[in-house]
Amino acid sequence: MPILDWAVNATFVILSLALVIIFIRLLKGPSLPDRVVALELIASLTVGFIATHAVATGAANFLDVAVVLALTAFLAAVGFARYLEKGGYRSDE
Amino acid sequence: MMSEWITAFLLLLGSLLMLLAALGALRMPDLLTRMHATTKAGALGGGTMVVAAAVFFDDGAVTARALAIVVFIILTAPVAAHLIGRAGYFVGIPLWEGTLKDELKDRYDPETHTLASEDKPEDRKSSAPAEDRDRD
Amino acid sequence: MMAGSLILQTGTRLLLPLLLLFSVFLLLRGHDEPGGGFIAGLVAAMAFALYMFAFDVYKARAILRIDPRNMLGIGLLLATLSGVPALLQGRAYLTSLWWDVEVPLFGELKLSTPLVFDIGVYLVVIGTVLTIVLALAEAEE
Amino acid sequence: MRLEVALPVIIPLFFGSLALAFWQWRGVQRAVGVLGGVALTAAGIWLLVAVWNDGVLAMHMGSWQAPFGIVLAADLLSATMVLLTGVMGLIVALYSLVSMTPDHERFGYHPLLQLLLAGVAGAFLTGDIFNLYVWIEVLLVASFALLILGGERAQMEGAIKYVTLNLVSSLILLAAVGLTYGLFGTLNMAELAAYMGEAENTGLVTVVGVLFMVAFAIKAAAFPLFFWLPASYHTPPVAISAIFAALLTKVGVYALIRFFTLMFTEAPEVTQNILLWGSGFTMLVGVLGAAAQFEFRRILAFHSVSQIGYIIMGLALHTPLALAGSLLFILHHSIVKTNLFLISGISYFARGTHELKDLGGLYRTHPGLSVLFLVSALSLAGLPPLSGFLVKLMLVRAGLEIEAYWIVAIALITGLLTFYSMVKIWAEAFWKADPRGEQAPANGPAWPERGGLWLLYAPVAALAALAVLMGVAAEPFLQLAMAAGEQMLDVDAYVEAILGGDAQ
Amino acid sequence: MTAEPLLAILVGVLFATATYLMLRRSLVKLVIGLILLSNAANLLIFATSGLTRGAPPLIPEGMLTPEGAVADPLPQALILTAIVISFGVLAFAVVLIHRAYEVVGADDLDEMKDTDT
Amino acid sequence: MNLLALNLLLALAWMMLTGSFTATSLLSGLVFSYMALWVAFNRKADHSSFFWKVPKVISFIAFFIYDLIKANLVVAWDVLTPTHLMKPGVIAFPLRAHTDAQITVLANLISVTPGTLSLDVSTDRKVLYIHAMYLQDEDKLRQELRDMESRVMELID
Amino acid sequence: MLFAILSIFVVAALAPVVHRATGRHSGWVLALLPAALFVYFASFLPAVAAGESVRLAWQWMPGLDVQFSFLIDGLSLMFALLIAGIGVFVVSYAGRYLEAHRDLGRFYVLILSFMGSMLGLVLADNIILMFIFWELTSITSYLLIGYNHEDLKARKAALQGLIVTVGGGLALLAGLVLLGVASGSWELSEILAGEDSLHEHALYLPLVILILLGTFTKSAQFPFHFWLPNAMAAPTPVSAYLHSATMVKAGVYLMARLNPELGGTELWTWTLGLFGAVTMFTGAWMAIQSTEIKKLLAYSTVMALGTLTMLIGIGTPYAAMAGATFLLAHSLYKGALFMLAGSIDHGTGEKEVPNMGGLRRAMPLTAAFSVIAALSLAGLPPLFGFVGKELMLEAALGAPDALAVVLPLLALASAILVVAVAAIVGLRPFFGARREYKRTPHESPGAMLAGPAVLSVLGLILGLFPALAQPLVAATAMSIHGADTGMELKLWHGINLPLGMSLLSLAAGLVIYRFWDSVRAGIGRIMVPAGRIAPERGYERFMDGLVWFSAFQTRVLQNGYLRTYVMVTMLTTVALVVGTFAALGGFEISVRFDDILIHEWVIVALVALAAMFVATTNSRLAAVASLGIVGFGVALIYVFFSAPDLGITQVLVETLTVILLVLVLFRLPGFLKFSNPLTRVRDVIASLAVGVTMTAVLMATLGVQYFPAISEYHIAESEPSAYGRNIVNVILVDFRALDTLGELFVLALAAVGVYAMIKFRAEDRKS
Ligand code: NA
Ligand code: NA
Repeated sequence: MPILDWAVNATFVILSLALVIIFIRLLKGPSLPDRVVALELIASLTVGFIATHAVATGAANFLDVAVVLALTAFLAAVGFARYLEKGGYRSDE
Repeated sequence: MMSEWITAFLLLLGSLLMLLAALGALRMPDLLTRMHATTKAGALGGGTMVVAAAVFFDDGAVTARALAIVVFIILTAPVAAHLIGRAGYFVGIPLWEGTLKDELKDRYDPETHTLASEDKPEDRKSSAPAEDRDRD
Repeated sequence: MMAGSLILQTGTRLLLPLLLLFSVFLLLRGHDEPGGGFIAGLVAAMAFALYMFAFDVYKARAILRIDPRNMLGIGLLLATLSGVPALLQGRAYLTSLWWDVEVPLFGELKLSTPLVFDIGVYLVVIGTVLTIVLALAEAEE
Repeated sequence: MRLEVALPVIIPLFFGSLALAFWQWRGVQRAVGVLGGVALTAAGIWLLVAVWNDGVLAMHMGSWQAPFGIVLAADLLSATMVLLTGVMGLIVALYSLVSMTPDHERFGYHPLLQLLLAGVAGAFLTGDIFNLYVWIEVLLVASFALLILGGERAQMEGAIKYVTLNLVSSLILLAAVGLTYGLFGTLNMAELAAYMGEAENTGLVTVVGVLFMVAFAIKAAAFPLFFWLPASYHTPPVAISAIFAALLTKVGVYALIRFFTLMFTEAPEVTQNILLWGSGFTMLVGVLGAAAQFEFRRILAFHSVSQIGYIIMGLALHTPLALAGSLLFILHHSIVKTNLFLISGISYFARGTHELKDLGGLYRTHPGLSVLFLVSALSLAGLPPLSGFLVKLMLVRAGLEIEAYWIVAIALITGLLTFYSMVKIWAEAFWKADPRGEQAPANGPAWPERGGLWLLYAPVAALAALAVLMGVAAEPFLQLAMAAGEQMLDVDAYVEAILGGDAQ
Repeated sequence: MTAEPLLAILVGVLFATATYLMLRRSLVKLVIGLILLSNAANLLIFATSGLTRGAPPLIPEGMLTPEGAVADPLPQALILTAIVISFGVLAFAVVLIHRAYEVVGADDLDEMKDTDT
Repeated sequence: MNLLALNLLLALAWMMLTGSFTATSLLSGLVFSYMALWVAFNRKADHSSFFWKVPKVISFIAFFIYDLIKANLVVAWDVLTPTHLMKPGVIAFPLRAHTDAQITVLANLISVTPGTLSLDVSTDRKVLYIHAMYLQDEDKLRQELRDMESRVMELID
Repeated sequence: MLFAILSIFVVAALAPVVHRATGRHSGWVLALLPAALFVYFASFLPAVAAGESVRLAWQWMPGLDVQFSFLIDGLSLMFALLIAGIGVFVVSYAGRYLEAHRDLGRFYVLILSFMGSMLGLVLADNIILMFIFWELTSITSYLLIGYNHEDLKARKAALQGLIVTVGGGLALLAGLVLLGVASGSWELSEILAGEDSLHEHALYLPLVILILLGTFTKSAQFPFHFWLPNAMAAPTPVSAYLHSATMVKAGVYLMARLNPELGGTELWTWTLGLFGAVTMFTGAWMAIQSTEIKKLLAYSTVMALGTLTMLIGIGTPYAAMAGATFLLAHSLYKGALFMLAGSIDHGTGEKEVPNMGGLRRAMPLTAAFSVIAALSLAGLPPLFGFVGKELMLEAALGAPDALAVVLPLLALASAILVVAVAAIVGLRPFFGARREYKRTPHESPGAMLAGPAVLSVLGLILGLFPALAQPLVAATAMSIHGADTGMELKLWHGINLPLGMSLLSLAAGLVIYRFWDSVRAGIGRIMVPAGRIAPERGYERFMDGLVWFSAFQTRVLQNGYLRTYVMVTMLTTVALVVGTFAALGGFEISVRFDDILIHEWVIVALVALAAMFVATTNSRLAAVASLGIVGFGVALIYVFFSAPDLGITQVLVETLTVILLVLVLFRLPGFLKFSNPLTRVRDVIASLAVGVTMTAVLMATLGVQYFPAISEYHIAESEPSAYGRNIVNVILVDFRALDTLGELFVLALAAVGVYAMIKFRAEDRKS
């Protein structure tokens, strides 16, 4: 199935690119919320990677990881938000 | 054969949406505008790619899992966006200078964590500037 | 707490039961598919943690009903004792025993000491995470 | 299926869980503390007798034949260590009934103690290198929790160093386990022992062995990896220091003995040399560290380091007599050092301080305690006819028999300096006049009432009696140790007992 | 051999960064270093026992053994145990530095060297 | 809403107890639990509405996904074009919706639809604060939000 | 025999009770024990006199060749009788002398245990058993010297004695074990009877040196003589006596005991001869500089010990006989003099000889016995001391080659000084003008005079009828020499060189006595510089140095900086790994980078970058956030390589960890740049070393697998015999359930610990 192989590889490349880009945002910040937003997106990207990998390898079980990932990413966001509400530093440069 | 084409399409679409979100997060001027990008594109992209997997495997269990993921993303993405957005706003992360208006300004009382529905005249004077808002 | 974010609270009311069910699901199928007591326990614990974030520690303790520290002990007892029946049969500790139970409507269920063990794991993980998280949150109040 | 092999692990696990499940009930906690100690001691005796009669015993967990499952195995070394664990647990549990505050009990002192014992017993019994890592973690985290129980500043500071360095050691251990599996495809000690010789690349295998050595040397507080011990041992309540002194470093030493008599024996010119040098420095550095101290428990802590040197020396000399000496030295040190800590606790109750300069007059006011201290201290210093002399004699003779002169010289010098420290404590805390003046009250506010007093003294007296017994009625100990030493060097018998038997 | 060498390098990087963090004066950096270190150890086990792509050690429903070769399940089980254990220990460590900071009043290890001698 | 959740839960429970996790078992689970709920609740007037609204729910989801896609195209446009056309701002949107469920669904809906992001609800639940990307025509925007609100309100009560 | 020795320790344990029961008569009551022992030992006299030796043995630790075996021959019997006999008077004397002392009960315990140890030492046949008693004498003497333990001087002296004797004891232990290893036997009787001598054995030199270290320290031989007089300073005369005349003779005993086996070599003769002679002179020389009566006696004891060592070294039959005689004579007069010194102290409260005088009327008996004992000390006929002294000078003259010149000269010099000392202690206090005293002088009670009376008079009787002492002395000499000396004790040897030397010493000694005060002053002027370099200074230097060095070492090593500890730990690991590879070789790497997919590169690179960012950022939360990246990245790696369960667990745990960090960190301040650039460079290098090492080791193991993995069994049996299709989970809950069980307890313990940390706070308890 050449088309699928091609698509999968292309997807991997695009996702990798996206990952690099958002990683830059994570490094740049400047504020914690900006970094959390980046982290959130990275979680989604990871979901994407997993889905693609599942297709690439034909092993569906990997999707379970994606399920959990979606959940935990959300919780992390809530945690960070709470941290900010609790009067943590909005920017700790 | 057909399903492969669909899978391929969805995968590429999803990943492009992700890329879009990433670019948005990188290029947008302030927190809230960045979140516009990530919340929407990120959620849809992730969902799309999971659906792609579901189509590819065409198996009940996988479909169930894919569905679970999509539902979960749709349920949580906006909530998370709301939490981070308001938190960021309330700790005084500056808005882009291009911002036209801010009707929420000075209606939040960090001491009591209450948010008023309209301006009370004395709020103007009493409320502290953003810098002093966050303690320790 | 989260200044009672209405949106989060409403979302949580829906998410909590979903996540709990999901965790039980992970627990029960763990022997055959990815999952198992530890993963399931973490998911459940996170569900309660989410509830705590959305509301507050006291509400979280309220829906928990049982103190996580007791849950901890009970889970440990369960796991430790799951190996004892084998001893009573004169076989090595932790040797697994299986019973096929016919449940009306739903067909046969595979009951086994490994399952009991895994449930022990489940409880211990919930107990651990919640003991820590709730204690920390209380310390902040 | 030999039940007695698994009981020493199951019993404390059970009691520990029980205490946690009922943590609100103080009565349950205290009962668990004592009953757990009694049960474990009984199990230890049963196991030792069984091993003495029937040789190496094994229980294949889950009935999975070794090497596919985890096997618990007991030879004389393990069985002896397990019995030691039980006795020490019981002694300290009794002592704690009076010395621990209700707060400590409310926050889990008793279950923590039980689970510490479980981890130690598990580490002594397991025949699987990864399972060893697990048990070491169990006892480690238990010790973490015990170390901070009370929340004093010193405890926190000590704990940070203790936790960090022990965590590093655990991770090195974990890495070494992984590499071993990568090379040999197995985790079973017996099978590894059988495989070792057949690996072509001795260098690589020995490197992995050296990683194990570092990991265990940290646990054992050997030079130059001992820093965590003097930084933390003196900070928690004394009963906790006592059980630490009795068991913690012993696990590291036990593991060293196990690994370098059973498995990594292919390049002795490297491994045993490292051990020999390490033991020498450990003895000296530890004892010199003690000479610089003027706080009762810190002196004891530094001596724990130097005494570990002796035990490793026995391993490095690697003759049956030397190994027997190491084993007896472990028993001796646990008994005596624990007792000294317990005594420091009593003197603390009496005077409210551990500083030698503020102590004094105990010989006048507490003659009984003085005698008990003298017995333990002199035994630690290796004075005949106490336990310390027996083990010193064994190691010295073993060393001279194979012409390892300089290590023997170091051992003897260390003995002299140990004498010096012990005498320092005696002269300052016991002989010197009480700096608070003649008419100062003999006992501080913490001093327990009549009823509780015997719970402080009975354990101390029992241990002192043990120290004397080991020296005076030495022959049975000697025979046990010699048999254990021979057994340690008979690898084939061990392998046969583990891999030969059937899983039931 | 697939990506083991690559992981070997990553393991080295993680060990190095972890060590560097543990050589700082900050408590927080110390504990972060420990977290990295445990990740490094787990990856080391993962790499040393060989990597396999796309063949998780699962047995399809209705079969007795997986079809074809699967990834070695034992190291996975070991790592899983190790992850959980490290989690417990690190949770303790995190709270420990928190309390230490409270009693000492500084995120500075140099304020914490009184207990040694 | 709670009933919908309950329905979902029962379906999942069904799947688990039967031990099969195929689409069919999910579907059957949904159907069975829907029937069960109908049996259980149809005498209670206040809940009966739920049952004739289910079709609406489906159409609603469709509309929602359509919105989501539209939103992304807009964002894409803005992200990819060099100069920022946007005129962002925070507006206070007076709420007519009153139940928790209504407000929550509305807020989330707003967050995933083009150019708008819910920030928070005032403590007295009178106002929803929204960050909008395109305030060129604020009245038009407010009108769209109103429509959405009424959609939600007739779906959930 | 065993019973005899054990009985002492038993009685010692009971002494306080007895004391409380019998009150002021306790001295006499307890003295019955040594008396009984004396009789018991005396019963061996006939056999021993007949040249036999009795050996009795009981099993103890066959595993280490240690047993309760005792050997009774002339030497051991001589000592046993002295210890028991003098013990009788010591105990009864103490009962009265220390009547007022609050701890008389404890004193009995010590003094009796001490006697017991001493007896065991001299009677033991097994060398380890002998050493055991040897050590016991050290510790009991430590407790005796420090008897007035609240006085700092006493504690210091006690410590000094202990360090020196125990230090020597450890050398002795090594020496004895070598002796056992070399001779192949652990029984003195067998070693002495052994056919082949050890002289040629490779271990001869080391074991002789080690054993002599033990005996010299114990017997206060130069340069270890300093501790003994200090030991005199603190305690009572009785214990002082025990030390000077009994305990320290343990060293002499052992040298005499081993002389037949080890003696007869150049090494032995010269070492013992010279050191003995020097000690002899030093003792005498120090004696006349002292003014406190106990010190005078103590130094004269050092002199005696030197004499004995010298005689053993000389090794001729004559010397053996002289040694035996001198040993007996010295014990008699020195015992008397010490107790009399105590009696003067008791009667006047005065210890300084210069302040004494004219006591003969107030203390007639004390005076009489003092004179007799002093004459014996001075070696005047017709006292037994004279017999000993004559033999000693004779033996010195008969020393082999060069020593025959050196030794007599030193002997003569010492003899002169000893005469002066004898006069100072025996005449000075009682004659001349009467002085003023703290107490009005009065005679001591019978209990305190019985001992001196018997001992000094015995010295006179044996002097008049040496034949009485012949059997015991001859037997002793026989043990020392290893064969019968065939000599007769005589009071009168006729006019010969020794007699001349005696007369010369008498005359010169009296002159020195006459001008004692000015002599002292004169010597004082010379000795001031000499004093500084005395061995005692050496001891103090050593102890100070020890304390300083240990403090320094500890400051350096245990410096309190965790990062130092981490650094040392990590670098030790690196060093050992590298060293092992260097020593054994086997470092081969064969890796290929061709089969790696692009996204694998990207993920790994990002994880590495994130880790580096974590390590270098100064934003604490940025660090935590990118720690999350590391976590997700690692999870992805697990997923890419077929470990879904790991992926899930990693994700969950990582998130939880991040949440925990967030929960606890928000009170902590942001990072500060603490370290300066230089330190950071150093740390980077160290970290790189660690990283490279781990990578290298890992790469070396890649592709190396010596044996098939046991997991093949797990894969095959998971479903068939464990009924699970998720093999990893089956391993966790079945194949290796014990691991998981332990893991659970780790979690639970962590939770309990955290809970305690948060809720159980010291500050709360205090408030
Ligand atoms: Na290996
Ligand atoms: Na120790």
